[in-house]
This record gives sequence, C-alpha cells and structure tokens, in this order.
Amino acid sequence: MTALREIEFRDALREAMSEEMRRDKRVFLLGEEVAQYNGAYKVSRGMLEEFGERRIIDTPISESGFAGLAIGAAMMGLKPIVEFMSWSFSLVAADPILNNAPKMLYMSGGQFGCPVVFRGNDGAGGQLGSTHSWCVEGLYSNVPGVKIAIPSNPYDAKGLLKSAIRGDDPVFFLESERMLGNKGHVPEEEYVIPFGQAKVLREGTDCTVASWGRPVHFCMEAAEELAKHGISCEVIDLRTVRPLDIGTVVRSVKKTSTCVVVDQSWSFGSPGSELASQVHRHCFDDLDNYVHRVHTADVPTPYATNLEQEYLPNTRKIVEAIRSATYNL
Amino acid sequence: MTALREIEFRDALREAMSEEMRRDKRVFLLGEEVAQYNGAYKVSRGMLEEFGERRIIDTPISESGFAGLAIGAAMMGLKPIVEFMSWSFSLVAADPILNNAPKMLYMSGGQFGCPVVFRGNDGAGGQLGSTHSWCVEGLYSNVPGVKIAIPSNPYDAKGLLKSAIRGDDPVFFLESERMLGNKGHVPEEEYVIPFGQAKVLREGTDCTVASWGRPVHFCMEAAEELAKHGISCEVIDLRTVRPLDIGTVVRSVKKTSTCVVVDQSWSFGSPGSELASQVHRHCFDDLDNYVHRVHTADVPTPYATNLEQEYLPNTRKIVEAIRSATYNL
Amino acid sequence: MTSLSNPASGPAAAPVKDVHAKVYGDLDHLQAPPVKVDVPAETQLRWLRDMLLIREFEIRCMQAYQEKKIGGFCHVYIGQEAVAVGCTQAVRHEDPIVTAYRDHGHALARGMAAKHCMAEMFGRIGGCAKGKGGSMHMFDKANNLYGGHGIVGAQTPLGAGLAFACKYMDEVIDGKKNSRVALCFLGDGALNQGAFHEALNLAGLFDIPVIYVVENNGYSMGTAIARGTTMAHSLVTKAAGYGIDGYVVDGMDVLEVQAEMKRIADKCRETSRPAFVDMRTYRFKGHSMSDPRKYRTKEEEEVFEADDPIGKLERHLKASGALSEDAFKAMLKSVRDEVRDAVAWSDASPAPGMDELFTDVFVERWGPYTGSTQPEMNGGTPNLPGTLTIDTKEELL
Amino acid sequence: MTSLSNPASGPAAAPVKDVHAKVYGDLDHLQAPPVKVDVPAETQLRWLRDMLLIREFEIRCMQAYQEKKIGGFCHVYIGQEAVAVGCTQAVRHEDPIVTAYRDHGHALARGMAAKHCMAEMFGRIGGCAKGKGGSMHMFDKANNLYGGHGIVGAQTPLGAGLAFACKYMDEVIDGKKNSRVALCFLGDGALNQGAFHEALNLAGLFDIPVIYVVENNGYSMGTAIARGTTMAHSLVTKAAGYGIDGYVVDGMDVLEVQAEMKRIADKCRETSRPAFVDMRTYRFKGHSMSDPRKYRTKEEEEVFEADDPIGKLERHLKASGALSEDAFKAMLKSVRDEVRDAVAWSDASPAPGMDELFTDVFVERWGPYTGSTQPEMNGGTPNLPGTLTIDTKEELL
Ligand SMILES: Cc1ncc(C[n+]2csc(CCOP(=O)(O)OP(=O)(O)O)c2C)c(N)n1
Ligand SMILES: Cc1ncc(C[n+]2csc(CCOP(=O)(O)OP(=O)(O)O)c2C)c(N)n1
Ligand SMILES: [Mg+2]
Ligand SMILES: [Mg+2]
Repeated sequence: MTALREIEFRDALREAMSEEMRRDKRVFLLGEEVAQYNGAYKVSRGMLEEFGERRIIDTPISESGFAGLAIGAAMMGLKPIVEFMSWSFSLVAADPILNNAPKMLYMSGGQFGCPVVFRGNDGAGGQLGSTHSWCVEGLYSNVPGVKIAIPSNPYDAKGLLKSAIRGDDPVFFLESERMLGNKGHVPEEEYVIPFGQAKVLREGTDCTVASWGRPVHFCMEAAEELAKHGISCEVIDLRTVRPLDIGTVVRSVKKTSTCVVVDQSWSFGSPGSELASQVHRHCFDDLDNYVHRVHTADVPTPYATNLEQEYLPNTRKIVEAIRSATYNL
Repeated sequence: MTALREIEFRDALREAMSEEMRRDKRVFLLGEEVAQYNGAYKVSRGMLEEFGERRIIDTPISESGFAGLAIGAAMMGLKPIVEFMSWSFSLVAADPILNNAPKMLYMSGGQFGCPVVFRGNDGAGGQLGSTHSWCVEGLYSNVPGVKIAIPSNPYDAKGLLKSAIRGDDPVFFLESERMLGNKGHVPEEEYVIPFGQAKVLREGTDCTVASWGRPVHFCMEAAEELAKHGISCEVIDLRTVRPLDIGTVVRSVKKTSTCVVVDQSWSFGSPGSELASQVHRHCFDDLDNYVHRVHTADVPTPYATNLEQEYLPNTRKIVEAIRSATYNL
Repeated sequence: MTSLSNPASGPAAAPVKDVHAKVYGDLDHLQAPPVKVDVPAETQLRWLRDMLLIREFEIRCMQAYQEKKIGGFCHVYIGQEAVAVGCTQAVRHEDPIVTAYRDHGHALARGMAAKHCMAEMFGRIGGCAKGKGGSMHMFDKANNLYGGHGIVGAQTPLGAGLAFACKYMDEVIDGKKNSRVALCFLGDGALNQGAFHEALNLAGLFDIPVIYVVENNGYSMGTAIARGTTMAHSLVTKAAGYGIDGYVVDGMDVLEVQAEMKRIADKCRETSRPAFVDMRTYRFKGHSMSDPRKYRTKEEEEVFEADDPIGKLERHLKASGALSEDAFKAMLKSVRDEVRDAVAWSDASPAPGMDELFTDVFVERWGPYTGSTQPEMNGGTPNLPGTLTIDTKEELL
Repeated sequence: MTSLSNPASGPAAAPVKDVHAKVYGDLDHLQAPPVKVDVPAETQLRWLRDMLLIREFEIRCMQAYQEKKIGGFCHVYIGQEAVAVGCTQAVRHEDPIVTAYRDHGHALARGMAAKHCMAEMFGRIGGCAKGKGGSMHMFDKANNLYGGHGIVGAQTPLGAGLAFACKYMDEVIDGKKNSRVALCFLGDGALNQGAFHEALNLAGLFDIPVIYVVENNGYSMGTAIARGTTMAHSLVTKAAGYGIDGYVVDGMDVLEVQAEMKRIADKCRETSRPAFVDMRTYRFKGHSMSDPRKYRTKEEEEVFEADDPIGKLERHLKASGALSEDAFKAMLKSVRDEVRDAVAWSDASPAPGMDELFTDVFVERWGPYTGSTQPEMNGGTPNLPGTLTIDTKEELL
C-alpha cells in the first residue's frame, strides 16, 4: 500500500485549471497578478510559464471591465476563468456577474450561454477588516442562473473546479484564503465531481449538521467534541449551494430529527436561512426542535482579532447550537 | 365629516422629500433626470422649481460616482437623497452602497455616520425584461448596517420616507413603478412612521399572511377571496425588512398556527426565507404546518407578458399557498 | 471623405451650424468637404431600402406600442438609421456586433428578419429570443449580433470580449492572424459609466480590435450631452486618454458612415488596435414612448429632420438618376409590405408555452430547469417544448 | 518651481534618467529647473521631522507585523513620505482629505497621534477606530481625515463628495463663497477603476474643488504601471478627457510637493475647479508585508533610494547650515521615542470589549445593536461600553 498523495488546496485548484487548459485550448485564465506574480496567493504559480501570456493574462484593477470581457469572450464560445483576488472586490463587478452572465442564456432565448468560471477568495481571511471579508454567497446565491461551489477541502476543490470549467454555465467558485495551505488527499488520476451532490462526512444519529466551505471543519471538530459526550452528529458538506442537494440533508434529518445549519455568511436572507427554511418544509413532521443556525454576527467585519473571532462561526458556537437543538444543554 | 385626502404614491414620496427639504437645508436630492425632466417617473415633479438646481441635481448616468459622492457628502454631515431611476441600475453602484455606506460608522469606530437615503423603483415594472426587473431586497437585505423599507401604500411611503430622511443611518427605500399611481389616504398633518413596526392590515384567525411592498395587495385580495370560503386570514404588512418586526408576526402565528410568507424577490436566500426560518424558530410548537412561501419563480425575468405574470407572485398562488397551509385543499 | 452634399446649404446653412454647434458643442463633422461618392448605385439603393425598412419598422412599433401589443420600454431608432446601416455595411458579416437597448435598427441592419424582431417585442415564441428578451434585448446568433443590452454601458466590456475572442480563436487556437473586428455601439450617455472607461483601457492595453461607436444623438433621455458629459464638444479627447484613435463621423449620411467606418475597420483589422468614433446623429423621436421631449425645441428638431439620412439619400439618388419616383414608391411599398407581414406573422405567433418559463436558465439542465429549444430563425423548432432533464452526474463524467 | 537640486546629478544622471523613464514612461518631472527655495528653515525642519516620524513609524509597523502584533494586510508608506507631508502642508487643516489603504502616512501627516494609529493596527480600544477598522481604514474626524479605504478607487467618488459638501455647506446653507478644497489620494492602480472615471466626470461637470493626487509609485502590486494603464507616460491626458487640469509633480521632493500643491490648491479654491496631479513617487518596500519584489531590479530600487525624500532634505538643510549633525540626531531620537511610546501605549491599550462587536452598526440603535462610544482621541471615553438601547418609536417622533 503506497501513501496517499497529499497536496495543498491551492495546488488542487491549480491542477484543475492546468489539466483543463491542457485539454481545451478555449480555456484561459485572467485576473490581477495571475501571471508574472504567480497569483497574489500563488494559486496560479507556474502557469504563465506553461501556458504563456496569451492564456494566463494579467489584468489591471478593473474587475467590471475584465469580468465583462470574459463574458463577451464566453458568448463567442471561449471558456474564461476569471480570478478575483478576493470576492470582496467583485462588488465593483456586480453588474456583469449578476446582470449579464446568469441571464444571457435566458434573455437570448437559449442562443448564448456564458461559460465563465469566476473564482477567488471568499470570507474572512484573518483581520482583513470590513471591506475585505465578504462572504458573497450571502448576496449572490439569491440570483438564478449561476451555479455556486464552496468546497471545503482540496479533493472537492479540484473535482468541482474541473466540472465548473468543463460545464457550459456560469459558475461562482468560492475559495478561502484560510484554507489555501490546507493539505488533503488528491489522487493522481483524473476525476470530476458533479455539482449538487452533498457528501456525508460523518454519519451520526442524533443531529444533522449541514455546512459548506471553511466552517465544515469546525462542524467536524464540534462533532468530535460532542461524540465524547455521547452525542452523535451526522455532518454533511453541501459542497455546492446552487444547486443545493436538499435531498441528502432531508434524508439525514428524517433519521436524526434535529438539524443545525452552519453558514459563514451573514444570517439575514442567506443560504443558511434558505436551507433552514427548506429543511423545515420537508421535515416538518420529523423535527424535534427548530433548525438551529450558526452564522457570522450581523455586523460589519471587525478588525480586532478578538472581535473577529467572536464574529465568525466557530466550534464553540456550533457545539452550543447542537446541544440546544438536541436538548442536551 | 370631510372627505379624506387621497393622493398618489408618487405624490406621497414627493411630499415627504419636500417637507424634509423645507425643514432641513442639509437635505438635497440627486439622480438621473430628477431636476429638469421632473423625474423619469415624475416623483420629483416641481421640486427643481421650489428648491433650485443646487438642491435638486441632475446627474450623468454614473450610479457608482454619484452614490459615492453622496456618501462622501453624508460623511461631512449632509443628508443626500439619491434617486436610482431603478434599483436595477444600482448593481453598478454595489460597492459604494454595500461596502461604504453600511460600514462607514463601524470601520471608523463610530466617527462617521452615513445618512444617505437611496430610493427608486424596485421589482418588475411590467415587461421590462431580465435586466430591469430586480428585486434587490433579495440581494441587499443580507448586509448589516442598512435599513430597508418597502412600503405598500402612499401613507406608509410618506411616513417611512420622512423618518428615513430624518434618520442618521443609510436607508434603502424600495418603491414600485407599478404602484406610483396608486392612490391612498395621506393626512395633511405631519407624521412619521418608525422603522421596524409592522402593520396588521386585516385581522384573522386561520392563517397569518406576511408580506411587504406590492404583493401586500395580492395578499389582501387572496384574504378577501378566501373569506368567502370561510378561511380567515390575518394579513401583516412588514413595511420594513431591516429591521424586521418579527414580534408582530410571531404573535399572529401563535394565534393562527399557520403562516404564508409572500415575497416578490427570488426565493433562494431571500427576506422571505429569512422570515420563514425565523417564524419556524419562534413558533416551532405553534405551527400546524410548515411556513409556506410564495416568491417569483427562480429564473431570470421573462419579457413575454404571459410568462411574466406566471413568474411573479399573484393572488392565485397566494390563495393556493394559504389553502395548502391551512389544509383547505 | 465620401459625403453627400449638405441639402441644407445655402441660406439655411448658418442656423443649421448654430443648432449643430449647440447640440454637439462643435462643428467638426460639418467641416469635411463633400467628396465624390464612388459607391455603385445598386448598393446605394440597397442601403436606402435597409434604412427605409428600419424607419417603417419603427413606425409600426410605435403603433403597436400604442395598441399595447408591445410592452415594457420601447426605444425607437428613427433618425439614426444611417448609423446601423452604414456601420454594418462597413464590416464583414462574421465581425461580431453588440449594442445597447435601442437595438432594433442594429438587428435589422445585421440581417434579422423583421418578423423575428417584431415577434420578440410582441412577446411571442417566434421572436428572436422566443419572447423572453424583449425590445431591449435582441440577440441573433446566426447574424453575429451579441445582443441589445439594457444596462447603460454594460455592453462595452462585452464588446472588448468579443474582439478579444476573435483574436484568441484565430491566433491562439488556430495559429493564424486575426481577421475579425468587433463593433460595439453605445449611446452618448454611456460615456459616463465606469465600465466604459475600464473597457477602453483594456482595449488599448491588450490591442483589442474593437470599435466603439458612440451614437452621439446629443441626449441621454432628457439630458443634453454637455449637461452630463465633460468635453462634450471633443469626445475624442476621452479616447486619447487611453491611447486610442478617435474619429468624428457625420452619422446622418450613410455614405459617409460606411466609407469612414470601412477605413477605420480596415485599420483596426490590420493593426489589431481599438478605435473610438464620435458618430454625430439625432433621434427624431423621444427617448422612449413616454417622452414629451420638452428638453429641446421644435426648431432644433426641424433642423435635424431636414438632415434626415433617408431623405438625403433618396434625393441624391433621384438627382443622379439612379432612382425614379416610381421605383422609390415601389421600394417603399415593398418595405411596408414586409413590415406589415412581420406584424401579421407576429400576431399569429403563439405566446411562449408556460414550460418556457423554466427553459434557458442553464445549458446543463438539472432539477426544475427544463431544456431549451433554439429559436426558429436559427434553425430550431420553437414550438417544441424542451422537457429533457439530464442527470448532472451522467452529463459531466 | 521650488525644487531641491537633484542629488543624483553629475555622472549618475544618465542612468537615473533611464530608470525614471523606464518606471514612469517619461521624464517630465525631472525637466523642471530647480528653483530657489524660500520656505523658512524652521518650517523645513518641521517637515523633515514629519517625514521622519512616518518613516520610523512604518519601520516599527514592519517589526510589529513580524511579531504578529499587527494582523491582516499592512501597506507601509516608506519612500512616499514627501507626498503626504507636502500635500497636507499645502492645504488647510479644515480641508478634508481621503485616501486609499496605504494610509498611515496620511493619518500621521494630518495630525493623528502615533499611538492612536499604532493602537488601531494592534486592534486595541485606543486605536483611532477602537481597533475595528485596522491598517487600511484609518479615520480621524478631529483631523478631517475621511478614511483610508480598502477597495481600490472607492475613495474617489467620496473625495468628490467631500468637496461637494464643503461647497454646499458654504454656498447653499451659509450663503457665502466656498473656502475649502478636498484632497483625494489614490494609487496609480486606481486609475483603472471605473469609479474614478465617474468621479472625474462629476467633478469636472459640477465644478467640484477636489484635487486628485495620484501617488504614482510606478506599481500596483507586481504590475508596472505601463502594464496596467494606457498612456502611463502621460497620465494628464486622462484628466484632459474630462476638461480637468493636470500636473506632474516630483513626489520625492517635499519642497516641490508643497509648493506645487499649494499653487494647485489655491487655484482650485479660487476657481472651484478640480485638479489632477500625477505625483511621481516610489515605494521603497513591497506592496504589503508578503511581497518579495521580484518584479523589479535591485538597481532600480537603488536609484530611487538615492532620491530618498528624507535624505535629500536632510542633506539640503545640513548643507545650508540650518541643521547640525547633533540636531539631526536629537530629532531622530525624539521621533524614535515617540514611536516607541506609541508601541508601548498600544501594547498597554486593552482589546476592545466584546460589547464593541455590536456597537457602531447604527447611529440610531435598535434591537441587538448597542450604542457607540467616541474614540478617545476625539474626546470620547473608549472604555465605557455603550449599552443604551433606544426605542425607535420614541427616538423618531
Ligand atoms: C446603469 C443604468 N442607469 C440608468 C439607466 C436608465 N436609462 C436607460 S437609457 C438612458 C439614457 C441613455 O442615453 P444614451 O446612452 O445617450 O442613449 P440613447 O437613449 O440616446 O440612445 C438611461 C438613463 C440604465 N438603463 N442603466
Ligand atoms: C477593487 C479592488 N481590486 C483589487 C484590490 C486588491 N489590491 C489592493 S491594493 C492593489 C494594488 C493597488 O495599487 P496602487 O493603486 O498603485 O496603490 P499602491 O499600492 O501602489 O499604493 C490591489 C490590486 C482591491 N483592494 N480592490
Ligand atoms: Mg444619446
Ligand atoms: Mg502604485
């Protein structure tokens, strides 16, 4: 038995992009500092060397401009990958990414698809303050016509990004600065992961804990912690929030009868509120308690580290929520 | 007994602005076509004449620029009212309105407030197509630091807009092109309506129907229709979604045991999903059925009138939802 | 350059100049001396017909709007016909074009059948987008029209993307020299949107062969250009800030438009550089159907109406003997018949089926989203509801 | 104009010119002949100290960042000190200023005490924003500093708004002539954001007395200006597209900066027109703390380091006899003490209380949002948690 290959999250992203670029010349990458600088977070390290400056393209700080450029190019049949250094900088490009990309196919009566993958860091990166810590899924998941992936580990990141690039629809791909250095098993062999399929990370009988992206790790910690106290959690990683694999969550809740949703975006009108509301709907007769929700606090992101820690979802809060949901206070 | 004064929704908005402008010289209005053209929808008709071009200001088509200008001016103590001809055009200004206005006070540790009122038409205006029919509450209500009002009638529109202008915080004020000509009673005497206070429009015992903005009228129609069949609905107009007067809804649901939420924005991660999830939480032991939700269809806005009608929430769908919620199928 | 002689010369010349100077801020485009026209008469006749078709089409739209057959916003192109016709005739059919919401003229000039354009506005399944886009969002893949776009300025980065893609496909994928340019139309009001500035910088920086044609009709809604745009009298200085060549062209003269645009497009194609055109034109009607035009005078309108690109070409062709009064009448009749047929066809076209609400949301269908059928004009079968649901898992692997 | 003689003249002049030409694309700012300086020596000494304070403060920041006392992103101002000092000294204290995220220099130059600036980065209650803003978001109401802003370009419409408000308050509310101008700083990278273009157009159109100071340090992160910005060698052409006067100023010479900016500010104040300044400067360190600066050569850095605005003024004052070596040492010591004290004070300042998480969200408190306390530097009591909850109903009526 040979050791499993372990690589960093950022390497998994790069492998996905590079493999797809080798496979399909229509794929190219553009964004700020992606080429000569090797990416602000080194996700695209070495790609300029391999693919050249025609396919790995440094852009000026013009998110609205280059997102729109990518959309135009995609309408003509190319498959651009747009890197937002941070999704926090995508607000200046809200119109092209929300008003153009997701609606082009519909407005044109099926004539023009828009296969652009927009990707970059999402969520608090560690004391980056109010303007740089957006969880844009809280905003953008409201909009039909895009698919949204929020992977929690290198394996999923690679498989989902490959299917995002291969697909024919616009995708918002949300990574996390805090996880880029995380290592995980990624096989040598090629694989893709379809959108809309949740993964049960840990089976359990007392409480369904559903999350996506970085907080999944806190959920696992909480589950482990609570296992010591005899509370058995089933942890589900949704992996994509659009499409949302509600079926897997519902099946689980029908078994556990309680549910905690953990979402690192703000609470109001979020993917978390959506999931809670859908679970409530589909498991109305099964639930022993209301669906508990853990979010970031409903305030702008504070800079000070103590405030930021308290602001974010964390293991302690998840433990508390599970205890409350399962009446184990 | 004298006849009640009835005025149009647009007149109520204008009265609110004009009265506040007379009261406080720091208040001014800017936006596209607000001055010489009297407003694209005639909301500001005559205001240039009364207040002059220094206070009623025509801007170029530069939403990001003039929204940001207003924010800078507000930081210095002025009280701008920014008219977006349509909230659909606010996406190009997403960064200033979401990243600046709601966070300035927090980021500056309490030093700089941002008392700007952003207002304009929201929602489908009648075959305006995909790019022009946004219900931005679906996106923007996720963000802490702003208040959001979505009035359904002239009386509320005037009272809420006056308190928005008088207030010291940023406000998103969402009107509807489809309602600007609606008439309603607005007294001569001055009044303001505080944010965060829902209004019970119709008392009932069988089902709580909660909504805001234009669909409130469909809810009332549905309630009337169902009254004929012996189903008694309590219709609540939330009036503001941030703050959300969850107390009034909860008190009602504790009485009726069923609830239908009607929200004209897209369903996923919307104010509607938030309200449903909160009702579920607070009324877990009271509900006889899951909270039903009526939204626009989860697709871009179609142009064709038959598709658009089916896309939007309407009386038929609300009736169906109430019937289902109350097991009166 | 190639130019028709100004019919308003002689005694009326002075006031015309004054009015033009008032609207655009300068007189550049009037100063070019008229040059001998060397376009074959039959080509000129074709262009005349193309412009007439747009004019008559738009007149019918206004009627249909009054009759409530058309809903939403409707922006007609009357007065600006020479721009769409002259520009599309200056480039090749494979050159992609994209425009704003005042887009019927571009659609027709590009070759969309009047019936598909009209049916779109009627919200019928026979429309270019099966009635799902509407007046502001005309798309036509077969004719390389990448849409009308409703958000002011939004199409300008897209235009850069179209030209970028042409170049990428030819040079990076196929390893040959790029052969296409893109045309991106915008209104003068769009000059003030940040997206346009970003697009210009990108186009200049990346050597993208896109031509930005500013249809400078002097107004954005009720706002005269100089009230909303700095340097209105010399818009080319804006392009200069991005190192992009700027041109001023008389957009009321189809021959000049075509000749100048051809020269500009040829240069772009050759050098792979962007260009900026201040195309001086005028919309004869209001911004949309509800605009009483109080922001300008009747006299001003009359001066421009006298400069009508259609009347001018008609007079020119008649004067040169290439067009008889009878031939013109026949042309007008055939155009009117075409438009009338388009209306009749659109009336007869069914409303989209309710299943269409959930088609065309995703190319890869899942859950509630059903498939898509291609518009008839692109060889599809618009009446067949697309109900195929493909399992994502199978599709992807 | 007022200018120090270039210390790198003589044999080294040619390579310097080459390097400058490579970075900025042209040599405009080196061509102005040195002019006699008439600033009193004590003023020059004060400016020297102001620059030194920024320099030493930033050195300490870098240390503190390594020690993990500072988190997040931290962008130091080393090399650009002459810009913040010269500009703030060219305007009045009541003139509002706003800048981007590289903002420590502006905060200090504007008068924020080093301890409040440092404590902000330490995330402590004694910070200018009680530790809630961080390095990129320095605000100081008492000193009319309207923030560092983290989103590139976002501050540019705000800058127009500040100047607009000055004018509105004076002219519309108080009925007198406007007396203030606003300074809006931006990086060269911000030139490519649409918001800036919209701001320039608005400023030009509305006669807004805002001065856009582009701190052109040749790079935005790893991107040399000409790789991201068209017409990099002549940025003033961008302002010309909006009818706005443009200037090129040597940002490595505090005397030139102050003199030129005073002239520009006076003109803005007088005419109520905006201005645009291509301020040629250089950041000696990386973009932020994690930047290895591989995109430029050591030689290039050395040429600019030889042009260090602090060393230059120091040499000049020493040569003129206004500054002895001892006096300079004493100055340096006092600056270092001040910074060391700021660090000690910040270390001692407590982290914000947990209740601060919910303060400052709204001015009008409701529900979960508690009140706010003013930062100490503005006369408030930062340690007192604000817990007052006011009923909206009562407050409004
Ligand atoms: C971003 C945005 N803001 C506002 C509008 C509303 N609007 C539609 S057309 C228009 C005027 C545009 O004028 P111009 O660009 O000159 O084009 P024209 O109508 O003259 O063809 C405005 C303000 C919009 N569609 N998009
Ligand atoms: C809209 C936006 N895009 C990207 C970023 C990330 N970013 C921060 S600073 C920077 C470079 C800015 O360079 P410049 O404006 O020249 O300022 P300098 O760092 O040289 O002071 C970038 C790309 C951002 N903060 N905002
Ligand atoms: Mg126009
Ligand atoms: Mg820079």
